[in-house]
Amino acid sequence: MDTSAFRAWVHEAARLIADNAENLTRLDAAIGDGDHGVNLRRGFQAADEMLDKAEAETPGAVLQTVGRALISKTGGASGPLYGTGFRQAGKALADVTEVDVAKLGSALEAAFNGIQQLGAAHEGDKTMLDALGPAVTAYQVAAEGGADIAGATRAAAEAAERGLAETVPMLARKGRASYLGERTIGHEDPGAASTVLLMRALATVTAGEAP
Amino acid sequence: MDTSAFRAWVHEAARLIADNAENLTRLDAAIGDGDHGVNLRRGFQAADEMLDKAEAETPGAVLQTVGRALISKTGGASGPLYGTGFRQAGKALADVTEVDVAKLGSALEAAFNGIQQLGAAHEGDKTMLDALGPAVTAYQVAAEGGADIAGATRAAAEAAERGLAETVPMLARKGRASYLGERTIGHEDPGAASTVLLMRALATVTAGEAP
Amino acid sequence: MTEGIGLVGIVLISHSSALAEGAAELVQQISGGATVVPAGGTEDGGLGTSTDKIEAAIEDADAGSGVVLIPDLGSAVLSARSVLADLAGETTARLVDAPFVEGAVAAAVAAGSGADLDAVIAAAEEARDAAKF
Amino acid sequence: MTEGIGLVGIVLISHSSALAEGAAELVQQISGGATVVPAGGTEDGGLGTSTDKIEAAIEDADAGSGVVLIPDLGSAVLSARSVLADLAGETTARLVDAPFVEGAVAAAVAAGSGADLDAVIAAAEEARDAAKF
Ligand SMILES: Nc1ncnc2c1ncn2[C@@H]1O[C@H](COP(=O)(O)OP(=O)(O)O)[C@@H](O)[C@H]1O
Ligand SMILES: Nc1ncnc2c1ncn2[C@@H]1O[C@H](COP(=O)(O)OP(=O)(O)O)[C@@H](O)[C@H]1O
Ligand SMILES: [Mg+2]
Ligand SMILES: [Mg+2]
Ligand SMILES: [Mg+2]
Ligand SMILES: [Mg+2]
Repeated sequence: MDTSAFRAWVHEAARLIADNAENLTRLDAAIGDGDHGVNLRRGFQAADEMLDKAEAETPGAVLQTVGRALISKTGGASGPLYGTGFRQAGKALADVTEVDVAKLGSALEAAFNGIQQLGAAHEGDKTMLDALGPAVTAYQVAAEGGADIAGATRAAAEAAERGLAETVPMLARKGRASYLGERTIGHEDPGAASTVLLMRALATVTAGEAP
Repeated sequence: MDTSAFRAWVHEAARLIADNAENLTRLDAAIGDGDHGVNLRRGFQAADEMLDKAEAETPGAVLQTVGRALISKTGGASGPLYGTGFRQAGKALADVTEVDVAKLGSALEAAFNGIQQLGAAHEGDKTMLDALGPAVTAYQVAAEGGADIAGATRAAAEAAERGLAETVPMLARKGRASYLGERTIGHEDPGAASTVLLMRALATVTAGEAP
Repeated sequence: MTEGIGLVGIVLISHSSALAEGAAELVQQISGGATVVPAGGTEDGGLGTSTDKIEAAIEDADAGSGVVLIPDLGSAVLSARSVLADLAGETTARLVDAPFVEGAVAAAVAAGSGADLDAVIAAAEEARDAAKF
Repeated sequence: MTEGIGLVGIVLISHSSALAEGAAELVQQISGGATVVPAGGTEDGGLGTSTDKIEAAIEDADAGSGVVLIPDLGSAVLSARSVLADLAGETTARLVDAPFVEGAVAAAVAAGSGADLDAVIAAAEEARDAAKF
């Protein structure tokens, strides 16, 4: 994946999130404060616009720019969380100009660790980590099994989707949803749902299917 | 003291407080939030105006009207406190139309108890009670010694003044001043200063000196 | 009042109208339909409390299942108590010793889930001990 | 900044601009000259937090003796941490786990009396345990 592929990922992610913003907001209305779609649409739109203007000549620089935009423009907890994820992923890529399957795996892992550290959530707490964790694992299993980037990201997207489904019976222990306690059981976590979109955008782009 | 004498007391108190509002505010700026003069001027002006319009045909009704006005219009802690004091004093007077020296003493005592109960302060906590407590005691000592209302209220006003002076070395333990802890030492308590004005107004009116 | 029927209502008593209104706005987002009413500032909009505003807010917040009053500073407690003394017997409103914003959030969530007055009060009081991080 | 020189500054981070501004207004009354800066709402004035506002507020509140940040809800903590991570080393700002309004009052009083950063933080934290009545 080169710099323009990463730009394409962000663009596709922004498009998917805008298209699904209503659903994300609906999920957040059930167990949070009903703004996740609005927040992320604003954040990714800002990221996409900032990228249009920014130099960002390496994959790492692209991800760091996106991270900064998400942190400063999103407005909800998901902003600093995803923003930190993108920044840590960007850092992990350093100055590499062509990202291979192993390098992308280490970037995804850095994103997971960054989010985990900032938010202090654990898998099972009904957060975005419950989609991202399985996605990173599936990516690595696929990569170790010899998959190319397209195959590994497809595996990641599918695992994120399964992870999202597994958030339904969970009780939220982090973020605003945790205030609602038992009332969060029976609903998908909005952040896990948006993680699915990000992983799906990545798989689409690496499969060469982005519009 | 008849109904019109009580009306005259309130009027004189409103005048004295308006004249001294700046000083009360200055005292409150040193150890509180700098609004005691503004608060009480607003409260007593409202009380005075409400009395002009109200029936209030007994001394007790006058004091209850004043209490309601102070509670609803003052805006600071002193409003509910003085307001409760006036209301309890009014209740103590029941339907009496001519208040004698003993009855006025029981009304002052009821005011003290009402304020004490609402605010849960004790003498020595650097509040209005440190002026009102000595005033009530001095009034009763004078009354038991045979003083008339004029004499007993003069004694009360003088004792309030001494009580005010004694608040200077005290450390505030109630109200907003208590946030400042040690920094309140060395200043007069604003509420004790306004209690002096109320007692002085009472003494002026009972001496037949009100303008 | 069609919303909040059967739910405990919440009144936020502050010395600042902006503070009360901002807190109510924030809390309403997660109150699941429970009514949250701000009672902030003096009648002329200055810093202080107004017993008339508090009384009106209690009426607005009352949906038949009781009302909790959360005061910001100590002197709001005195104003609230004066109001309660006046309403004695005619109200189910109860004053709670809880952190203003955090207590309001916890009370609103509890009220929104249909908790009764005692449970809402307990939720507000427990907010004192909840860590933010 | 002529006021507040040598005093610890205070930043109030809220999801609502009205809440942050109302709290700052209230607290400024008793802050004895210490600077209290609100950082509330998103950039377009909605409910949420803005790291740009937080960063600007830290700068405004910094009078050379450190800054305490008081967040309203958990997600304000995440925004604040992101800002601090960015400023790493270049700031003396510290995030405090304290009740929003009560912690701000206690911190402001301590800051106004010339207390140092650690003492202001301790004052804010202790506000959690103070009874209102
Ligand atoms: N501490 C945390 N760690 C990981 N993810 C979190 C944490 N707190 C919240 N989230 C995620 O953020 C999502 C909510 O994001 P959003 O609605 O944009 O923010 P807010 O809760 O501030 O309104 C949740 O669904 C959850 O997945
Ligand atoms: N709990 C209390 N009991 C008795 N008097 C009190 C109490 N709290 C405050 N006061 C009195 O009220 C005065 C301050 O009144 P004011 O400035 O009008 O109210 P606020 O403190 O709300 O601004 C203090 O000087 C003190 O005498
Ligand atoms: Mg949300
Ligand atoms: Mg939100
Ligand atoms: Mg005052
Ligand atoms: Mg005041």
